[in-house]
Amino acid sequence: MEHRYEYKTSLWVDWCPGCGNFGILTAVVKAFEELGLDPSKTVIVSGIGCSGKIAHFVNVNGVHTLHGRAIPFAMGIKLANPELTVVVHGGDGDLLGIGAGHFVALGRRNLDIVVIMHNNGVYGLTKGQASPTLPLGVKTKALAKPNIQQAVNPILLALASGYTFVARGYAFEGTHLKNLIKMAIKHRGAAFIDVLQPCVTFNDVFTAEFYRKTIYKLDEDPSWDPVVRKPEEAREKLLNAIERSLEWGDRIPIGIFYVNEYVSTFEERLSKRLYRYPDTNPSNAVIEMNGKPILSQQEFEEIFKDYIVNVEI
Amino acid sequence: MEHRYEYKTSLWVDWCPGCGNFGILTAVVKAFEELGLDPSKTVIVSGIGCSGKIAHFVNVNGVHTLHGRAIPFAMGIKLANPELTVVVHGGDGDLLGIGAGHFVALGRRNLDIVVIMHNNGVYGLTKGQASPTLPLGVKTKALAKPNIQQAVNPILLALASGYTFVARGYAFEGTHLKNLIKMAIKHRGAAFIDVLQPCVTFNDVFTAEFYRKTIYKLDEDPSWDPVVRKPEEAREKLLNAIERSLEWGDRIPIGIFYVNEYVSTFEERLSKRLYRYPDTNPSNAVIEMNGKPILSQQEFEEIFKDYIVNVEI
Amino acid sequence: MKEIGIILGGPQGAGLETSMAVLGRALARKGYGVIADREYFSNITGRHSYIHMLISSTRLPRSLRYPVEILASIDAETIFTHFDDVVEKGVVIYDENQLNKNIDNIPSIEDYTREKIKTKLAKLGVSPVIKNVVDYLEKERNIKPIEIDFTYIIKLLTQRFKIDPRQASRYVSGLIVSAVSIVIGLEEKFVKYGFEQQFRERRYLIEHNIALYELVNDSIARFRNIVKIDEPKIGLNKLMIVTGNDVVAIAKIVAGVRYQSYYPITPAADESFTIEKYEYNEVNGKAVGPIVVMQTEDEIAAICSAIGASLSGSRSSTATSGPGFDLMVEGLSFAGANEVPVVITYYQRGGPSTGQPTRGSQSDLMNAVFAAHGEFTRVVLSSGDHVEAFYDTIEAFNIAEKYQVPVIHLLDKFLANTIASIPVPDIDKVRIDRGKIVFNGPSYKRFDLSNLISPRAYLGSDNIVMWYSGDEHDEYGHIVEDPENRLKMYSKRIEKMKLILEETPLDIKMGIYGDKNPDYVIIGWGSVKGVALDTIETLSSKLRLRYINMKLLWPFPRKEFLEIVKDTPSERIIAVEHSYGVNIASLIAMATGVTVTKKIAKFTGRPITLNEMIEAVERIIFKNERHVVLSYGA
Amino acid sequence: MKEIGIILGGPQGAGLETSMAVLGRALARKGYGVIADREYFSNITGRHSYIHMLISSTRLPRSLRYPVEILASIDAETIFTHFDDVVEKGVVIYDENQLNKNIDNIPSIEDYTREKIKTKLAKLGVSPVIKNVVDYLEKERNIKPIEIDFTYIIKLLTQRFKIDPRQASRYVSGLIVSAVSIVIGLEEKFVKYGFEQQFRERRYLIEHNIALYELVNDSIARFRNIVKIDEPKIGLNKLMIVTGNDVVAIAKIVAGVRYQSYYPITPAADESFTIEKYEYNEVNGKAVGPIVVMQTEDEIAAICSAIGASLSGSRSSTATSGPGFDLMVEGLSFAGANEVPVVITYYQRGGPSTGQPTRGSQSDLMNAVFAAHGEFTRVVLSSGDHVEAFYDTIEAFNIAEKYQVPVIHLLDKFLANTIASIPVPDIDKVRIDRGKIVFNGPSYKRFDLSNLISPRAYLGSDNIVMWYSGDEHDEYGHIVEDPENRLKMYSKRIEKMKLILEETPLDIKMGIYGDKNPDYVIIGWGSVKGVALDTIETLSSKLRLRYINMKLLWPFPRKEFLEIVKDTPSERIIAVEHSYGVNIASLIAMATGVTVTKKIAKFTGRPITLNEMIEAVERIIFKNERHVVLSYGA
Ligand SMILES: Cc1ncc(C[n+]2csc(CCOP(=O)(O)OP(=O)(O)O)c2C)c(N)n1
Ligand SMILES: Cc1ncc(C[n+]2csc(CCOP(=O)(O)OP(=O)(O)O)c2C)c(N)n1
Ligand code: SF4
Ligand code: SF4
Ligand SMILES: [Mg+2]
Ligand SMILES: [Mg+2]
Repeated sequence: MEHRYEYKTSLWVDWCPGCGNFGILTAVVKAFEELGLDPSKTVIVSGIGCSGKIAHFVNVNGVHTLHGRAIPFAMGIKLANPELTVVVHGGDGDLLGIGAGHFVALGRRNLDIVVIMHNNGVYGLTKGQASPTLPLGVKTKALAKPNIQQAVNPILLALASGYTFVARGYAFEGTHLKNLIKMAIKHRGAAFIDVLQPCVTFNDVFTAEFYRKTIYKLDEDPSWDPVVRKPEEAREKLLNAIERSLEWGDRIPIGIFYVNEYVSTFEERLSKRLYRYPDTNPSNAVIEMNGKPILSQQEFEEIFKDYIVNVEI
Repeated sequence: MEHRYEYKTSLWVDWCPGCGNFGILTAVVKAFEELGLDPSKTVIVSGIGCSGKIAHFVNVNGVHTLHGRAIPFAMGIKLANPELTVVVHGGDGDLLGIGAGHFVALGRRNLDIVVIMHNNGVYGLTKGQASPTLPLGVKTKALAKPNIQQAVNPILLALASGYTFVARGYAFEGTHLKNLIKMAIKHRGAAFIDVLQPCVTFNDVFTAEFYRKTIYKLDEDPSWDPVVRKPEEAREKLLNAIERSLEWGDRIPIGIFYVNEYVSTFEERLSKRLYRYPDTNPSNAVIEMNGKPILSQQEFEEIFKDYIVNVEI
Repeated sequence: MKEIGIILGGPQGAGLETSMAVLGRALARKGYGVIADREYFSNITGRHSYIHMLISSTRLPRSLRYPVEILASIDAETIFTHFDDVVEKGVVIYDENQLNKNIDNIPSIEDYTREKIKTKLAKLGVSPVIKNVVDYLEKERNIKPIEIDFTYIIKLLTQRFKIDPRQASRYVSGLIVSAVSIVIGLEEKFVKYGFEQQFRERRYLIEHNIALYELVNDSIARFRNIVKIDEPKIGLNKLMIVTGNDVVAIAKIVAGVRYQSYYPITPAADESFTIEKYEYNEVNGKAVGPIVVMQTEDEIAAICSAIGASLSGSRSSTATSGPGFDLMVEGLSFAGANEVPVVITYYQRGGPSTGQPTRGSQSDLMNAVFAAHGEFTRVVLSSGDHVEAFYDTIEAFNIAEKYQVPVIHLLDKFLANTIASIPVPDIDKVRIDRGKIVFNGPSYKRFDLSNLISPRAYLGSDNIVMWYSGDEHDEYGHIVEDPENRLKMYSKRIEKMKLILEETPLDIKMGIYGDKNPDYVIIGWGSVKGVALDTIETLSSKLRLRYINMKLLWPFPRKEFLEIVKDTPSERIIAVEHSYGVNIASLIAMATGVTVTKKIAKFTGRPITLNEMIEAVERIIFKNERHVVLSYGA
Repeated sequence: MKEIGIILGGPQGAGLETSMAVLGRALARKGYGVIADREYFSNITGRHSYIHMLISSTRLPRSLRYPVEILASIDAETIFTHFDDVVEKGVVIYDENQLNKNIDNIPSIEDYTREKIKTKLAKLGVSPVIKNVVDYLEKERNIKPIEIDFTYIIKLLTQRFKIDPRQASRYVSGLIVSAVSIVIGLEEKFVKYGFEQQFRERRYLIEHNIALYELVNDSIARFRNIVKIDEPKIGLNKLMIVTGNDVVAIAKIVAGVRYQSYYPITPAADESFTIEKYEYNEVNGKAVGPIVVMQTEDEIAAICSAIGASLSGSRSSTATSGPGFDLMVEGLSFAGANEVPVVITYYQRGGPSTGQPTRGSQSDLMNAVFAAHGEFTRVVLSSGDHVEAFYDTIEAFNIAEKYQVPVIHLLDKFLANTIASIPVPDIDKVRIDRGKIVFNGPSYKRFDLSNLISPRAYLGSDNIVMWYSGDEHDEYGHIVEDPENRLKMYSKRIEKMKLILEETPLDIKMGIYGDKNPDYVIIGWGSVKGVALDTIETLSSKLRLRYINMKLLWPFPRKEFLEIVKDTPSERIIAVEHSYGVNIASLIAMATGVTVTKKIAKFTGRPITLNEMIEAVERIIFKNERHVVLSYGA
């Protein structure tokens, strides 16, 4: 019989009552539970922001990193131990503002990690400044003046960057979101989920009420098939996804935009050139024996012979 | 009669003989000349790399900044003095590797500056490592092993980020490139030109010969109209541009992908909320008179009255 | 009483900041001096926050102290957290609906803290339930409990004004203000003034809060004047009530900043918002601005764009705290290499890493002085209080432009978030010095070597073309690797330090207070000033003490420092800092050879209070301790 | 001769690095000691670059000196740049096709340098044309001109082997190697060995270059042995020929690094390429690796991913130089706050900003020691030469893991790019200490406070769950703001420094050389070691000198340092560094109170050579100078 884990820590969750993050937390916990993930083999890597605190609330390994840098931390964790399930949580400011460079770079690598973005349109923890997903001209209550920067489109950016699983969820569509998370975890390659997350304290424009009226599920349309089923379809499916990604306002699609498993993952690429990887990997490779290096003097000289000159006497 | 400037400095240009950068330099100089730009009102802001040195070779103001940071420097320069013509030059590593976050942010702002990317597929000045535009699996001569990261598509990323003028040129199509540069400078808003630039020393895959065979001009097709001529067209033209941006390999399009002048520039947005901007701006606003602040004691107290309490005696 | 200490506590989000502002203005209106520190978690709603305040009838107070006379609590957590901080004969104000609250049923208390409090209560034989704590305070400590039925009063209010019950919570801050005012005997008209100032833009709130005041008054009228504050005799007819963030923002505007970049970060961001509020102003037909206040994508862009704006001729600055400063270091070295005047306002908070984002510290001194590769001139200036911060902010720009160097104005969270009553700044005292600027012709050399300060032209100046490069460059700004040019250019940039040391007046370098023939010299910088001055004053009857408030931290004013301590053996020097290492001592050792061995350190994130500082100094002087670590305060 | 100094010069891209490698191996094969510094511009093709080399028949040389016996030039610029560096009776090798070259027709010379050389030649009455310079050298300086027709020889070669004339230029490096070998009397078989090793993978190049050697020999046979090097008597039968980058890379592999991240930057990147070359190896069926070598998108990702890999249990490191380190500072503070073992190999180059990217410096000491906000333990370790760099690299990982701290291994461009002959490292001397690791059950506390070092588990360890946070945290790693917890956790992290100072053996802290009762003590660190040791040796007949090579720079080994200098008055201590400020003196003052007032500084980006160092020491000791600034070398 399978061992059951407790996927929530006992800490008090200090988000504002009504915050969309609660919905995300529940979905994550549920998804982990249903996948039966081993907490000791699972890592949540989070950035700094209200969203980033989630690492403490889930009872798997948690690495609560620096603002904007969760992706590179996650990359090191995953590359060193490819056996781990690594899930990144970040705010929209975290991932698409200060961390946008890493966000793009992860797409290029198609490393097998999941990125879940808590998209609340604001910098929550610093008290409500406009985040990169807040549209131009919008004035939330925390802003003195309407937003002067355009929004970046997270789905489009993810598609342009090369993510091979791109989806959008909504914090208060629990089951739907939980399913997206499960699929993203099962997906081989870089997965991105843009989660619409009401911030009750600072964002009075993109509220639960707003989303209730505007969101619709992509898979309600039976003809919507975002999955690349043979490599030749990739271009067309990508273009379909891009076209859909432009929808915003009256009707906001949630669900899967694009899935392509025909792109090699970074781990696969590495294993092609790095013998024994990923089975032997940085976290389990033997590097010492009884406090000594694994190489003997003679073996050392053998390996580095190109640097050694035997004096001709 | 118009005053004629000398647009090249007398410095020795220390790029490798045959480098595509020479073509770019010539096109820039020609474009500036034909536009009759006043060198003292023009600024080239460049990053670090072979490409970055261009700031020294053109006889307009040159700010040769930090690796990856030309865009934020340019932003400060332009916002403080919106009268200046500001042109950013950066390498592909500079703009899309370390600087990708700023690249995305500029699109969101649609600030009226031009970004010219010297796209050579390598980190030139550090001796030929793979840059973010080198496709997966390509092994140039400077690489020990085939490239393990996917390429980012600069045109697609620019479109996704919100640039309102997006084009591609080729270093050795001088007149074509010069014309692109002129149009980009005249464009109101953030303009991006991806310039294919052979690196003769490190990139033996994307060579002049390769490009000679593969590039074609978008405007050879009379039906290609990348310009948004009314706001409603924006979506369709964007999707067209995105579709074209996916072309690479046998046939590589150069020319204009997308132009949209219906998006407000950052300067316009600012001027809506900042009275007198851009005519009065950080570089010309009066801040002192005879070594004293412009505010008298009484004026100071008037402006900051919210902080002042008159004691009721 | 001459002075009253108060703690106002409640959950984050309940409006304590508003209470602080209202009360501050109300008290100032009557002519009291006020200072108030705000302590809060890195959290938006629910964690424990509090205001620690001192009101004085005789002066503008400059430090806080424990115990306090009044503990005013919105919630049970406040009582558990602070019951021990109230002086005998003080009062505790609380909501009677909390009486049965057990500490185990308060999830917002951290486990660590809960255990600590439970242990403490257990030792006192008090079970961890509010009513028992209140009982204990009344019986064992002679503290007067003032019980208010918050729920009932607010219900009356919401009914009277037909306020949506979901809005009820926003009145708690006014309730607490009212209660405190009543207890200290502040007349209604002043409280009303406070509300009026605060809610200027939402007039209905003024009306509601005044009604609320009356309801509270009805409820606790019998406690009026129970801890009465004396009539004020400070004698100023105008006061400024500002936080540190505000005073710096205002000073930047006076200084002529026209480009301010920032990426949101506690406790720096509020400065930028205040500047933004005043981004354009007109007075007497005179334009003040426009100021471009730019929220960038990160701190790297913040510093780089600020440098860019400076190159275009703008007075330009950015504001951040530790994590953001770390990201600015490469940009700082560019500014150094290119002799760019730019001001970085650096508010220290608890580190390392994200650390304690909403708590104070002075642990970044060495980072401010030494971070960045390569050698070049930077200036690090610190301010001891709100008044200094005002003038120093302006001086920071003057130094930056006069010497064409980056200036780091090193402040901290204590200053940033502390509200203080200060005299209105004297604008006549302010000078603006933009340094050597030229507008001459075509053969311009930006880095002319004939003088340590090369005349500066702006990008965009007519008929001038110039180059900047982070690479080593010649006089024109073009890359040059020649070793002889390197030697000259590198030296030029560094040797400005001497010039700065020569030309900067003593009062920008340091402030010297207290006895001229001291038994002991206390040395500190920044936020230590107020408490240090109060300490030497308090102890003046038994000890001759002097306080040196170091302001110019880099380049370090070695000569003047040595002059001042020349008659004081180094064992009689005490350094004090909100840090573990008391790093000013290291800087002094390095720059002057003087080894300071007596240290007072505090690094819990909470400010040093007068009571602990006095005790620490006495322990060092009378008990021969060398290193005192303080930790008072929740 | 016992020792010969050589300069090989030519344009960047002409293959001088290859010449250096071939010649180095060839000489080592015969049993000579070699050291060679490579000087080059931040440029890919065309700017002047040169190799400055010393060959010794009696020892493994450790410093360079001017003047040299041989100047071998590929182009005219080399002659103009270095004609003054050749000793009387030395030789100058040049291409006769350059004879008519006028300095004004060499665009690659920087204007500043050109003017300087023209002035110098004018003073000597020599017109700036190669043939006049060569004439001058022959007549006035008794230097033998060795003229070779490069064009002709290479034409013969390309004809013989039907080489595409566009490939001709790649043979210049072999030509120059051949010429030098002939002049110093190195037998053909050794030169052949050098070519064989170098061109192992392109055998045709071996054949061509041997033929080339013969052609050169035909052309200048009459000069064979004209500056003959003595037969070697060093007595080692194996030598390693490595650059600093290589030796560190090799040591990292031996240490067990399994994750190395980097973002390309001079002069650090080559280290990563060497590791990549050995990313997986098998010997005796034993797997060494795999090592993940990761080119990240920037240095922020480099440090953050290295920290991540460390959390997963990998020995993990990154390598960079100043600009990159600046960007790593926030990550460094995270590592400090979370007690993460990670090694940052920091190769200093000329700053500030982009500075002199391909030139050397030691100007980042303070940055390495103090950058980052908040206080925490970091270790800064430096190495004096290639041999030390090998063992210290391994020690850096041991310290990092034993104390769970970030370690900065502070090296520089001089070491990175200098090729040296060293004894083969003794693997038996190497220890690997991974520190306290646990694999125990569910109630694991990553930051257990019961000891300064909390047992470490890796992410992924069975049945263990843990948390990390950049926020202040409790023993489990969860955010906690309680002041008492703060005090304990913050102190714990800092107090490891004491432990490190107690437990680290003296030889990791410092090396002590020379006279036990010295008249003067010279203090330096890193790349100063070789030239300092040669200086004290050279001067030993007239002066009793001691050299202290500081290795553990932070925490500073105060106790041992004071012990060593206790009999030396501070006026008899001389500090030397490749910087303006000689900042080690500041660090010493800060950490020990000892004020070093005598300083030798060089900051042109070129290394301190023996001749200047000797002169500087003499000026200080005999002429009472306090501060000597060196600047020799093009
Ligand atoms: C380098 C750095 N800059 C700034 C901050 C301050 N900061 C903390 S949280 C935050 C933004 C949070 O916004 P977002 O990422 O959208 O997360 P949310 O709180 O909305 O979940 C910022 C800017 C920081 N911690 N580090
Ligand atoms: C912060 C920092 N990291 C690394 C470097 C080293 N560096 C100099 S140029 C360069 C890359 C150049 O590549 P690219 O931007 O494509 O320009 P190119 O030389 O190809 O024109 C790098 C990584 C640097 N100068 N600064
Ligand atoms: S501020 Fe917004 S995002 Fe943060 S916890 Fe509160 S509701 Fe949630
Ligand atoms: S390395 Fe490449 S990009 Fe750089 S100058 Fe040479 S050819 Fe041009
Ligand atoms: Mg957010
Ligand atoms: Mg490039």
